[in-house]
Order: sequence, then structure tokens, then C-alpha cells
Amino acid sequence: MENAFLQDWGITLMVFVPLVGAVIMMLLPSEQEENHKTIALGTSLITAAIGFWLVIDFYNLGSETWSDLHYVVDRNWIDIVNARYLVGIDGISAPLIALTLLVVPLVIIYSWNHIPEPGNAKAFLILILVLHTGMLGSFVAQDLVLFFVFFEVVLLPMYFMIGVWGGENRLYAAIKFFLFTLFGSALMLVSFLALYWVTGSTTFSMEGLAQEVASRDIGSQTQWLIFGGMFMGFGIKVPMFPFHTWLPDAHTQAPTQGSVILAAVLLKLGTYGFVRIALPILPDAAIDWAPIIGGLAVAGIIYGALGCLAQTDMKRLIAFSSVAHMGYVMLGIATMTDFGINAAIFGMVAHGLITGMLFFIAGSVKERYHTLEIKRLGGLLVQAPHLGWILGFCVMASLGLPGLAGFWGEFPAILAAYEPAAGINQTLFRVYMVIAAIGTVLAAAYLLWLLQRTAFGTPSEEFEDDPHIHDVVLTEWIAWIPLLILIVLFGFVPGIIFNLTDPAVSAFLPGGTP
Amino acid sequence: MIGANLLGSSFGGVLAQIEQTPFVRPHIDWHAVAPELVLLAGGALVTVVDVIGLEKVRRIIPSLTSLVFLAAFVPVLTLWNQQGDLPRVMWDGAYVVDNYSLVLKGLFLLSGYVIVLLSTNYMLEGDYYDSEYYQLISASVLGMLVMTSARDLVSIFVAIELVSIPAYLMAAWRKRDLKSNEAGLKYMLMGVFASALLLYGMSLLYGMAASTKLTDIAAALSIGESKPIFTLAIVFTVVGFGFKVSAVPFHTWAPDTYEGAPTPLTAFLAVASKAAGFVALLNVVIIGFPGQADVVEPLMWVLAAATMTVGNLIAIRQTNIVRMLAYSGVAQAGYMLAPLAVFGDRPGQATSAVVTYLVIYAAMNLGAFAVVIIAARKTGSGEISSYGGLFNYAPGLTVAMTLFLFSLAGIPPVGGWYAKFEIFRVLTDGGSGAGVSLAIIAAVNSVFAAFYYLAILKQMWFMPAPDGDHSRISIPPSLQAALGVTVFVTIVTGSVLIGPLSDITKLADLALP
Amino acid sequence: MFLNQFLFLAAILFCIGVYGVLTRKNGVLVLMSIELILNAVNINLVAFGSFNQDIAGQVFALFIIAVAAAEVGVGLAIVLLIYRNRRSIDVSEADLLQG
Amino acid sequence: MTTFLPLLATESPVAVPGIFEIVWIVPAIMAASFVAILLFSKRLSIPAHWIGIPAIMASFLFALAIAGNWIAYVGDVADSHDSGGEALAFVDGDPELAAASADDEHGKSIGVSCLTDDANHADDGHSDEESLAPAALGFVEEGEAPHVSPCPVVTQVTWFENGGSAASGGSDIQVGTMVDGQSVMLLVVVTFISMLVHIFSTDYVAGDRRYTHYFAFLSLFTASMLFFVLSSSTLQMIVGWELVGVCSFALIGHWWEDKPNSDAALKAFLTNRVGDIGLLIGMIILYFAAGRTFDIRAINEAAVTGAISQNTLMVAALCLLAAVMSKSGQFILHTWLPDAMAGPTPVSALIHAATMVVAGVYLIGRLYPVFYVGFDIEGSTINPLALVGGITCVGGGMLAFVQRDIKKVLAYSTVSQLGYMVLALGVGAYTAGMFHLFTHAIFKACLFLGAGSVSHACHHSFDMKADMGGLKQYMPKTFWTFVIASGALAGIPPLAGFWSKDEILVGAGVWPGTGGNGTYYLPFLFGMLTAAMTAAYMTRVIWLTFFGRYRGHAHPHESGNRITVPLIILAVGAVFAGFLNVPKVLPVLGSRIGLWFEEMVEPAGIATFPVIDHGKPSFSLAIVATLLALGAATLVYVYYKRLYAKDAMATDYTDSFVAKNRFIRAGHTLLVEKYYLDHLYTGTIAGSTKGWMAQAAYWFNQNVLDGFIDRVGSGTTATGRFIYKYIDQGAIDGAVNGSGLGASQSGEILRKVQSGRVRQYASLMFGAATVLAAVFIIAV
Repeated sequence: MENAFLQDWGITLMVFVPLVGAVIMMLLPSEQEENHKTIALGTSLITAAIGFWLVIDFYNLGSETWSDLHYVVDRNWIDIVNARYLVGIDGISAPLIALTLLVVPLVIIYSWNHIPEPGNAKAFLILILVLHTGMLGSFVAQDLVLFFVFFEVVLLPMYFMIGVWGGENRLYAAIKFFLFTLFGSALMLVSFLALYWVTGSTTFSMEGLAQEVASRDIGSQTQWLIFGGMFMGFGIKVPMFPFHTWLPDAHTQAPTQGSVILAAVLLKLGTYGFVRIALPILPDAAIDWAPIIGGLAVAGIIYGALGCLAQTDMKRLIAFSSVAHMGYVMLGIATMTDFGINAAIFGMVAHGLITGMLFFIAGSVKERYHTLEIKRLGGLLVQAPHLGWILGFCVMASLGLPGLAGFWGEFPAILAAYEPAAGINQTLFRVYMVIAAIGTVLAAAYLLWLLQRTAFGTPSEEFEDDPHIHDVVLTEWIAWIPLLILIVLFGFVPGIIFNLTDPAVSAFLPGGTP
Repeated sequence: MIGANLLGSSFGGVLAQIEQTPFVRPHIDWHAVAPELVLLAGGALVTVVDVIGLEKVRRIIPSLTSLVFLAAFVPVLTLWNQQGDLPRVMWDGAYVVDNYSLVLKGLFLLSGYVIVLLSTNYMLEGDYYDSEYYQLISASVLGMLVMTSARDLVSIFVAIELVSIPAYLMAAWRKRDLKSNEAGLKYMLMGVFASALLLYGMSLLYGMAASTKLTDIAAALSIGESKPIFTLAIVFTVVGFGFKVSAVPFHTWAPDTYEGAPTPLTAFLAVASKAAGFVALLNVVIIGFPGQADVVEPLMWVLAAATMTVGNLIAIRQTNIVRMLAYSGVAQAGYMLAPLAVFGDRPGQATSAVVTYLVIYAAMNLGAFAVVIIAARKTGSGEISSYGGLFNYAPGLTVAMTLFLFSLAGIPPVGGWYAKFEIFRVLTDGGSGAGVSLAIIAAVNSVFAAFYYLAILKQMWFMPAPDGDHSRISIPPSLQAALGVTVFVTIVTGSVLIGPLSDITKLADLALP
Repeated sequence: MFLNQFLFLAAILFCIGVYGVLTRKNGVLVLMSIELILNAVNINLVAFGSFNQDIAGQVFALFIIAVAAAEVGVGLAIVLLIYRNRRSIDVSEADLLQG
Repeated sequence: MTTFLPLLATESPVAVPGIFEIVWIVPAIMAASFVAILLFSKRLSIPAHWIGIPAIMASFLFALAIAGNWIAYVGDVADSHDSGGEALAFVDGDPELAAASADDEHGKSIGVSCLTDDANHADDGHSDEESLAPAALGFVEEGEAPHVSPCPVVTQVTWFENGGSAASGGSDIQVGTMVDGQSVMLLVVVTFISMLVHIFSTDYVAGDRRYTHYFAFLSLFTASMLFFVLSSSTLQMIVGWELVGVCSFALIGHWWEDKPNSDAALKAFLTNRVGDIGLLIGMIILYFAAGRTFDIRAINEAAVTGAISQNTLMVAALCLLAAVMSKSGQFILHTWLPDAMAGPTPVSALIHAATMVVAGVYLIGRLYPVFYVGFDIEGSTINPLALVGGITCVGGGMLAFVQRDIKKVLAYSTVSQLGYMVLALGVGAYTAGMFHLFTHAIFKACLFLGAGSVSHACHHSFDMKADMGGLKQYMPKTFWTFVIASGALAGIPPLAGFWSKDEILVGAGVWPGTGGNGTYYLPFLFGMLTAAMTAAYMTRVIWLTFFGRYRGHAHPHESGNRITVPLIILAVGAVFAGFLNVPKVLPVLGSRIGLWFEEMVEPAGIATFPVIDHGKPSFSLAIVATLLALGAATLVYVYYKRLYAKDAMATDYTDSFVAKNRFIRAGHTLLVEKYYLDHLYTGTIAGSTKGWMAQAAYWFNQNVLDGFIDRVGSGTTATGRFIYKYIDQGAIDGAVNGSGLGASQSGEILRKVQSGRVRQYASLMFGAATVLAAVFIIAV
């Protein structure tokens, strides 16, 4: 049984504690930087404490109940549209919530001595906390309107993070990010409403809508269109090829912390939306869309990799690699099989950890060298051996080395493509499988190339005697070690996530294992 | 033209009729008109105090006026509290106090209160007559209160003129400023002209229905077919209100007047006066024209689509923030007009959508103007470029403005999204082609709108201060209060209080016969 | 008497008024043209009221006369203000505010 | 047709040694060692080898214990079969049925299923039932004592669940260990060689910049390799496969300050990745074909029993072959292996000669039924496996001739020998392939370490012509061990390589009277050719390095004990390892030892392995092959002796193409030195191969293959750049930016309407009202 306190208050507290912290910080003058950092970290740790208590309590409920929603709170919210404050956790959201709970405190720790230009720790940390609420809220929301609201809450702080604390081209990137995402969410909202009207539903709850769709005879054309709207909304967030162009700019220009959060959590909102909303509610349309999604996914894999090969900037390369990695996630989703979707969720977590780490490293490199231009770097291993080895490790993880977390997002997705769910063109998906497998080679190529150019070799004359270049410092260690450990842990014990997600995934798939 | 075979009767007959009917004082529900009376008395009090005290009382006049508004709010609450007695009907249905009118009365009183807060320092620090200004505001708000209850062409007309005429004067308040003069002139000329057109339409309506009461007009128009004269009457009437709500192509006065008029008055025009126009439009359309939905709906569709599109497109090119807000207000009016394009099937829903929008729009737009007024205290400029670096020296103000702009752009969790959501809901409900197409136009427009809101955000957050001056802005208490109220309302209407808000604005009662 | 005749008269007055509003540059004349439209309205109302045996039309007309007086009063005040500052009452010269 | 006999051997239970369930400890020790070195070595100033060497020694001892247990276990199972098994071979006591099944077509039955019992294994680790041997019985071949093997002993736990737990119809993905002959064999080989390399390295890389890292990665590599070797599922194999790859990457690039080293590392990793596409897809195909399982036994059994169609198996096998080609350096994916010599020499010995590169061969053996059935090895004359192996062994051998870098010669030799192993498996000579893997590991490690020792003495140069020569007298221990190992490699009896090579040639089934699975003419020819070439190029290496006069500028000296002792141990191994598997017809040894290795390693009588034929040894073949090798060696020896007689200090007696051209232009004068060289070349097999053929092959290798890969690499990058520049930043972005611009411009046009003139405003208002009224009057 769920802990009674958690049942009533767990999720709500977890979601809104960061906001309370943000309000407290607002009331303090911005000169007290240390206090702000302490409050922000404290808040995120309290949130993490509540959240992990929830997740652990959830874990202890036993695998047979992981497919159900737990800690459900169902309160009136906007009666007039039947939107409710309906939140809960199940096996699909639990890993992502845990990921968010982990990443945010680490980002705040990293911020301790890495507040990007132009400073103002207060505002920066407040934004992170607001983001925290938005992200957690999105993962727990079980009502489409509530989901939409949280989904949008995430948009603003990130916009400002990029725009205020970003790189040289931050304005362009911020606005591009904003417009793209806004466009996507507008279409998404339209589909939500369409779904609501078409089914004649009296609820916006995801579960309720899924039942409505299943019990009514809704034209396949209509379903297809509604799914299309969601596809655009989530697809832009993922981002899927060819809607990805905002991502490299946003990632590149964002401050390190922003990039990390963006990569680790925000992109997951899109894929999570597919798994949580689009697929369970409109399974038939999903089958129809699968070839398109799969096709764009593998296109993204190859395209992202080619894009990476053309990059001269380290951070931009990492950003582009996200396109490829999310391609695997989407391929897994497109197969509509348990293996594929489990892989997709694993891929989300793994990508969050690994690419998050890579962005941390890029940030630290930038801080030391004041440039991320690959051809000016080199010899990182000589000047900052630990940083170099960590980069090597993350590169290996990112290219999907078995034994590290990245592999479990890729291989099962490729495997699932061999035999997608009934009703999906098998031959086509086998072609996708081969292309996706070729993508792993390209991934290795660009990542190792990156490693070779930055870490190996000897430092260029420019930086040879630069006293600023130092090895990993304490706050970096604290922020990174948990991520590094988890990358290895999930690599060798993938069951931690797979077993958690599997019951929930199997539960919504049509007919379980195809 | 009405059939030529109809013979007019002599004036004598009419007079005879009057003589035959002894005058009976109509029943007056004093409680029901208490808000208006309190405001009237308060306005008179302000005048008297001003006349007696002159310079000595100059500083207390704003406070006094705001107290008057709050005092008038009390009977609104008591009326709301006695839900059982609603609707309170007077003068044979010409004057009705129901939930709809109470919500709007509350809105107007609070908007008036905030406007007074916004005006206080502006008027004190400028070289203007200020006491009269507050008396005029009281008068204008009184007109608005009347408007909410007016269910008769005459009272609607009187109310709308009561709203407008003081506003003409206030627009030209800075009397040695050519721009202010021009603002007043344009507003006045266009307003009077629009009133004339409106009246012409009204006179035709009266001719059709032989009554000035909206319910009678509705009955006369509900003959199942459309006559050219109906259409003419409807179009001219709508043009008159279209002017007040600054619908395209009757919006032309708005940007010029907004820019030239004193900024607090601009806020007043953009929010309260526009809302009054919408109230009038709602009253007439929802109650009076349901029988002619075939004409009114397409008309509204065209106006809504044109208004939101043109407003947004021009707003993109603006460099002056007040002008931009003016055009943004035009676009916002387009969203508010949209539900009327599908009002025929679900008048109640359309009404509550518009009212919801009005409430949230009032909060966010007044807030935005508050920021503009505050910022102008330092920069002395209305150019968007002067907002550069605001985040560096006034972070709180920047965040507040950000909230307002996001709300205007319709991004959760601040209020605006819910307002838009309601509009979309009305439009897509039932899935009629007209509704859905308008919803799509509205959605596309939302993206356009983001462009210019972002332009302001960009200046505030990302750009350096143009003159490098990073001294702090001092915000006087009255403006702080205004900002606080609007921020609070903007936030809660989009998040925690959506439920109560939707309960309050679930106002189907206007649509009831 | 025929209603049509009154309506026709009103329509003519309306058109003259509109023409005046649209073509006159002189602010006072514009206001006067508007008065013409209002008078057209008044004729309409009274005619309809009489035709329909209803008093409201005449009452409405009285209200219009009163309100029109206020409007014109305010209007003239503003025109005067313009004249003071610009030494001209040509409304088409007032184009500081545009775009 | 083969049929399946559902035989259960519960009557004569043989207890499974408990140690088989804890073999995971072996890789775990090495993994712990890796972590410990990484964490503590620098911080606590413990020399890395103080952690690494005890760990690897413990692993080795453990591996020996396992091997001992396995040997005993095989014996027990065989005994139990001998005592009571035969009756059981006949279902329901009906001898005719068994006879019939034994007779049909090839006279073979499939053997006992290994799956049923091991279900118990997974469920419950300690019940009595579980420890019953799946003592297998089954196939009886006329006239031969039945060779019966135990089933692989599998211990696994659920790694993760998919589609619900196995109980509810989903598939559990298992991870665990699989102990059988093949894995035990490699377990011993890996720990043994690794141990020697550890010891060798303490001297060889002493004082290196990254001594700690070096040992850490040695540990990690060993752990990964053992993890791979002990895999019980194909998924686990993929994990191990890639982990060894990454260790190889790290160790090739050990001196990453120099770009060529990191280039080599990248090349190795990327080439392997290309092969990995095949690995992934092949494993995926097998996963689905075998009914959603990664279990190696299940896949093998499905392949053997015909549950998977031959076509599917062929596709899967072809995919896996790509993986084998990259990892085990088969043509055309071998090019990374010579470059991999950029790493420290002990690493070359351990990873790029003895262990990791045989992973591909091991993979074939692990999934032998897939290849055997998929490629239809039985009764055929050629198949992809044998062909690839054949081309590789000849091609690699030829290339070895033109190298002047001693490690490169050995690298190409490794390529060639790996080809030999693949060839062996391709012709159906499973045991021969595995045995060659075993012996090769020992003598090739010895050769590499020997080369390391030589280079250690010569200022870390590997150039045989410029910096070596005459080292015989300076470093006798190195010399003798090197010669012994070379002899083993060249297949000179009675050294180890002779026995394994001989079995492969026998297995090809071409030589009269050998039998075998088919008649593989071409592979046989390649095999014979390679035998001769191997002897020739090894003689060249020995001559250039140890004979003649010292041509370098250092002061060569014998290496220390930590280097020579491992060499000696390996040399001893190179002498005696071959006796583990000798033809039974051989006097003395034949009856004492006989096919001991085969019995221990090759499964028989169980359904996870195909029933294969064994060739009969032939003295004549052995003699011919040996003479061929000796002849080639002698020719080369004589040639070099004469060549260097002219000028013992010449560092550049070129074997090059240019020299050959000059010979052609100048005419047939035997007295001119270079003439003499070319004449000798043309006059011998070695010469001709060393001439244009090898050069052409090398040119092809360096220019066409490498060039192709370079071209592909630069081509892809260019494509990427193009797409990025024009499509990504141009079209897609452009569309988005364009729509914004469009909106903005239309705003500008509309703005003109706002002229500021009130009369125009009024006109607009009235005009609009009129138009609207007109439109609606007409339209409605």
C-alpha cells in the first residue's frame, strides 16, 4: 500500500516545493548570492527527498502494480471544461521523475561557481526552480489540460535562460526555440481539444479519453488527424527531423546548466508525450503513423550524425548528436512493441544522463579555454586528465557502448524494429533497422573524432601555459559523480529501468506482446 | 423600406395616448441600483470637496475617488450575495441586474480603481487639473455600470455616451501638448461619427420593433427571414459598437489616441472603455439579434478575423510601446469578437467566454500599462528600445512585464492562456466550419503575436540599457499597489483560480429571455 | 402622411451629413454635419414612433438632442483647444500621430 | 535428415561441480582490480601491478581449477554414459528406432536437448535435481566409441524483463555464465596469457607516463574478455564484444599524444563498429528466429533441430560473418589490425594476437550450428566462411613479406593465422579451428613478447633492417624462444603449430583418405600455400633480426627476468601444447593422450551442437606440408644469407617494386646484386609472392581499401557539411524565418493605412460599414 501521507500530499508537495523556494528567493535581495544558492539547493534537495521517497515507496509496491497509477490526487480544477487536478505516478513516469529529481540539484551544485555571464544568481536559480516545477508537473499530470499547462510552464524559464545567460547568438536561439515550441504546443492544444470534442468526452483525463476513444467508433481519418496534431507538438519538442533546427541553436547558445536541463529533461517531454498520451489514447492512429515516425526517426539518426560530422564547435556537435539519439528513441516508439517502448524510455533516461554530462563537460571546457572550437582544442588529457577521461567515458557511453547506459536505448530499439507491432509494415521497418544500425557507426565516428581532436594530442601553443586551465574542481565532481555512476549502473543493471517500465508499457500496448 | 402601403398616423393620436395614461412612478429597486447611486453620490462628493477645498484637498482627491470606487463595490457584493433575488428587473425590463451585470460592474469598478492608482502620480506630477479628471473618470465608470444593466436602446445609448464624452475630454487632457490635442480630436470626431451611425441603425431597429427594448427587438427580428432593412440596421449598430471595441476597420482612432492621450487614460480606454463597448455589443447581439444570427455571425466572423490579423500584423512593426499595446489591444479585441461569430447555437457559452476574456484582459493589459507608466518615469520615452537593460536595473518590473506579455501571448500558466482557451473552446465546440476556421486563424495569429511580445522581452532581458543608466526606478506606492493587484490577478486567473473564475463567469443568464 | 416620406427625408439628411463629415476640413463644419446625421436619426425616430403609436421614439429623440448638445459642447471645446495650439481648425492637418 | 531424440539421462546423474556456478568470480576479480587500480593506485601510491598481478594470478588459478573440474566432469559424464547410457539411447528400449534414426541419411542423430534441465538451473540454484548432469547421450557412430559431452553448464539470473515476466508470457532477458569446453579453454588461455603479459609489462612499460592507466586497462580488458567468453546469451556477448573493443581502443591509443596512435585507435574502433552492424543485426535475427530468446543454447538448438529455416540462418550467419571479419581481422576488414601495433607491444601480444582478435573465431564456435547449418558446411566444396578464411590467410601471409617493421610482420601473420582458424571452422573442422586458436595464442604471444624484448633492447625501434640484425649473440634467450615460437607458427613438427595446422588441412577433406565434412579444394590449396609462406616470412624475420650483423646504434643486451621468464614459459608451451590433441594413430602419444582436446572442447551428443564428421589423419599430408614449410624456410634463409654476405651492414636492401623494375630494365644479369635478389624471388614461390603480388596486395590494402575507407570518411563528412549548410540552415530554417519576415512585411503595408488623417479614418469606417451592409444584404 502507498504511504498515506504520500498518497495525499506526496506528488503535490514534490511539484510545488520548488515554486515555494522560488518565491522565498524572490523576497530576498539579490545581493545575498550565497543565500540564494543555499536556498535553491536546499529546495531542490527537499524536492528530491520527497520525490525519491515517492519513487522508492512506489518501487516497494511491487512490480505487479507498477502498471497502475499511484498516489493519485484527483481534485476539481476548472469545472467548466472538466479539467481536473489529476496527478499520479506509474512505471513510465517514475524513471523520468527520478531523472529530473537528480539532475536539477546537480545543476544547482554546478552553478555554485559557474554562474554564467551576466551573473545574477538569484534570477538564474529562480528560473531553474520554476523549470523544476514545470518538468515534474509534466511528468505527473494525468489530465491533458494540466499537462499542457505544465508543458508550457517549462517554456518560459528556458527561454530566458538561453536569452539572458546564453552565448553570442542567444537572441536568435531563444526566439527560435520559443517560436518553434509555441507553434508545436498550439497544434498540440488543438488536438487535445479536438480529441475532447470528437469523443464527446466529459473528462480530459488521459485514462478517460483512452477509454472513450476505445469505446467509440471514431473515423480513422479523424484519429489520424488528431494524432498528427500531437505528433507535431511532441515531435517539435523531441525534436524529430525535420523539426529539429531549433535544437542545435538552443543547445549551443544556452548556458551550460540550460543545456544540461534541456538535454536531460526537456527533450524528454516530447517523447514522454508520445508514450504517455499519443500512443495509449490513439493506438490505431499510432499504427498508421508508425511508418512516418519511424522513417523520420531513422532519417534523424543519419542526418544528426552527418550534421555532427560537419560541426566545428564542440557544443554544437553534442547538440546535433541529440537529434540522432532521439531518433533511436522515436524509432523505438514507432515500433509500438514493448521492447521498443521500453527501449525508448530507457533511451530517454540514458540520453539525459549522458548528454547532460557531455554538456557539463562542454561547459567546463568553455570555462577553461574560452572556446569550444574543436580545432583550437587538443590535449585536454594532458592539461586536465580527469576531465579528459570523463569526456572519453561519456563519449563511449554516448556512442552506445554496451555496458554503459546508452546501449540500452539503442540496441533494443533497433531490435524492436525487426518485428514491429502487428499492422505495421515489417519490411519497411527492417530497412529502418539496418539504417539505424549504420547510424551506430556514424555515431562512433563523430564522437571519437571529437574525442581525438579535443582530448588526445598535445595542447596547442595558444593554451600551453595557460594558468586558467585546471582539472576538475570539487563542485564539478559532486555534480558529475552521480551521473557517471548511474551511467555505469544502468549499463550493467538495465533491469532497474526496464523492469520498472515494462509492466506499464505492456499494459497499454494493444494485445501486450505482439 | 417598409412597405409603402403602410400609412403613418397623426402625432395627435400619440399625444392623446399620453394624456390617457396617468403617470405612475415605476418601481425602483434601490438596492439594485445602489452601485450606480453610490458612484453618483461619490462623484458628486468629490466635486463638492474639490470646490470647497481647492488646492488644499488636491492630494486627497485620488484617494477619495478610489474609495468611492471601492464603496460602490460593496453593493455589488451584497447583490451578488443575494443570488436568490436575481435577476432584479426594473422599468419593464429595460434595466436588469443579474449575475452578468454584477460581474461586469465589479470588473469596471476595480478597473476604475486601478486606473485611479495609475493616474495618481501621473496627474500629481504633471501640470494638469487633476480633480476634474477624477470626476470625469467617475462619470465614465458610472456610464459603464449603467451599460451592464441596460437592456434598452435608449439606456444603452445614454450609457455609451456617458462613457465616451468624459473620455473625449480626458484624451485631450494635456492641453498644451499637440499630440494630446490631436488624440482628443480624433477620438471625439470618430466617436461622435460612430455614435451617429449607431443611432441611425438604432432608429431603424426601433422602427422595426416599435419598441426600444431589446427583447422586443429580438421578437421583431425573429421572423425567420432576413430583410435588407434588418441587415442595414444591424450593420450600422454593430459599426457603432465596433468603434468602441476598436474592431478593424473601425479601429483607426485607437493607436493615435492611445499614443497621444495621457498614458493612464490610454489604459482606461484600452481596458474599461473597450470592455464597455463589448458589454454593449453583447447586450445587443445576444439579447437583440439571435433571430438574425445568419447575418450577425458572418459579420462577426469577418470582423474578428480582420481584427485579430490586422492588429497583429501592424503591431509587429511598431516601435512605440503604447502603439504596440494599442494594436495588440486591437488584436485582442479580435479574439473577443470571435465567440460572437458562433453565438447563435450557444449564446451562453459565447457570453461567458467573452466575459472571461474581459476579466483577464483587464488585469493583464492594465498591468502592462502600469509597467509602461513606471518605466516612462525613468526613461521618459515610450520607445521599445528604451526598455533595454530593464532586467538589470529593475528585475522585479521586468518579471512583472514578462508575466503580462506572456499572458497577452496566451502562454500558461498566466491568465491569458485560459482566456484564449475559452475562446477556442467555444469556436471548436460543435465543429462548425466557420468556428473551426476562425479557431485556426486565431491560432496562427497567436504565433504572430508572439513575435512582437518577444521583441519587448528581448529588449528588457537581453539588450543593454541604451544610455547605460542603471540607476534604479523608484515606484510610488500607488503604482506598486496597481502592479501588485494586476500581477496577482494575472497569475491566479491562469492557474490556481481558474476554477472559481470559470464559476463566476459562467454567465448564461444574459442569454435567457 | 406616408412614413416613407419621413424616412426618405431622414435618409437624405443622413447622406448629406455623412458627405459633410467625409469632405469638410473645418472641424466645426464636421461637427455640424454630424448634427445633421443626428437630426436624420431624430426624424426617423419620431416618424416611427408616430407610425407605431409608440411614445418611446419621441423620448429617444429627446435624449439624443440632449446628448448631442453635450457632444457638440465637448467637441467645440476640443476644436477650440486645437485652434489655440495650432491656430487652425483644419482637421486634416492633425497628423502627428500615424503609423 | 536428422531427427531429434528426446533422450533423458536421469538415471546416471553426474553432479555438476559447484564451481561452475561461481565462474563469474573470474571476470569479477579483474573488474574489481580495474576499479581498485583506478581509485587507489595513484592516491595511495600503490604501484598498479601490485594490484593487477595478484588479481590476474588469482584469476588464472581459478581458471585452472575450473578447467580441472571440467576435465573431471567430462570424464564423469562419459563414464556414466559408458556404464548405463547406451541402453538409454534407445527410446522406449526399442533398439530399432534408434538404429533407424542413427542410420537415416548421414547416420546421425542430434542428441539430447540441453534446454529442459537448465530451466531448473535458472530457477533454483541448489536443488538436487538441478545438479544432475544433463548427461547427454545419443549419437552413436558406427565403429567408433561414442563421444559424449556434457551440456554447457549455465548459471543465469534475470537481467531485465520485457513484455511482462517470463511467467506471464513475456521474455526475460538473462545474464549469466556458460561453462563448456570452449569457454573453459579460452578462460585458461586468456588468464594465462594475460598473466604473463602483466608480468612482462612490469619491466617493459616501467616508467611509462601512464603506468597506472596501462594496468587498469589490462585488467579491464581481461575482465571484459572473460565476460565475453563466459556469456550465456547473445546479448551478453554483444556487451563483452564491444567492451573488449573499447579496451583495445584505449590501449592502441595508449600514447595518444602522437596523432598516428590515436588515428590507429580510431581506425580500429570504427572498423569494428562497421562489423558490429552485422553483429547487431545477426543477433537480432537470431533472437526472433529462435523464438524471442538471446539464450545461446536455445538458438543453437533451434538451429540444429531445424526450427529455424536454413535461409534465415544463412542471413544471420552472413551478418555475423561481417562482425567476425572486423574483429578477427579477416579480409577485407583487416586493415585496422596492423595499425593497431601502435599500442604497447605487450598489448599487441595479449589483445591483438592471442585473445581479443580471436573473439570472432570464438563467436563462430559459440554459434557454430548457425554457421554450420546456415552455410551448409556439410558436404559442400566452398562456403563464405572457408572462402573468407582462405583469402585472409593467403593475403595476410603475402603482406607479411614486405614489412620491415617486425611487429607488422607479426600482425600480418596474425591476420593470416586468424584466416586459418576461420577456414578451419568453414570447412567443418571445429576442433581443429579451436585447437589452432589455442596453440596460436601461445606461440604468437611468445613471438610478440619476443619482438617486444628485441625492441626493448634496441631503443624501442621495430625496424628490422635499420636497427636489428645479429641479435642472436646478444640476447640468446629471446632468440631461442623466438625461434621455437616461429617454428611452431611455421608448423614444424613436433611444435604446437604443426598439430593444429595439420588438423585443419586434414579437415578440408581433400587429401586422399582424410574424409571430413566436404571437399574444400580451394581452401585446402590456400592452406597449403599459407603453410609454406608462413615458414618463409618467419625465416626472413628471424634472419633479419637475429642473424647477420647488428646494424643499429644501440647496445643490445638481453632483457631482464620479468621479460625472459614469460618468454620461456610461452616457448615451452609452444613446444608441448600441440600434444594435447594428437591423432590416435600416433605411436605412444596417440594412445596416451589422443584427441584429448577434442573430447574436452568439442561438444558431441547434445543438441546444441551439430553432428560433424572428423577427418582421418594422414601421414602423407603431414609430410608434404612439413616439407613445403621447410623448403620455403630454407630458400629464404639461403637467400638472405647470400644477400647480406655482400654488405652485412646494409640497412636497405630493398625488396621494393622499384628494384624489380630496375631489374626488368637492366636485363638478366645474375651478378648484379639487385638482379640476384629479383632472380631469386622469381625463382622461388617466396620470391614471386614477394614481388608484384605482395606489392600489389599491399598497394591495394593501403590505397584501395584504406583509400576507400578514407574516401568514404571524407565523403560522408562532405555530405554532412553540404546537408547542414544548404538544407538545414538554408531550406528548413529559411522557411521558418521567411514566414516571420512575411508577417512583418505585410504589417508594414497595413501600417500605411494608418495615415494619421482623421477624415480618411472616417471614410474607412463609413466605407467599411457600407460595404459590409451591401455584402450582407446581397448575400444573406
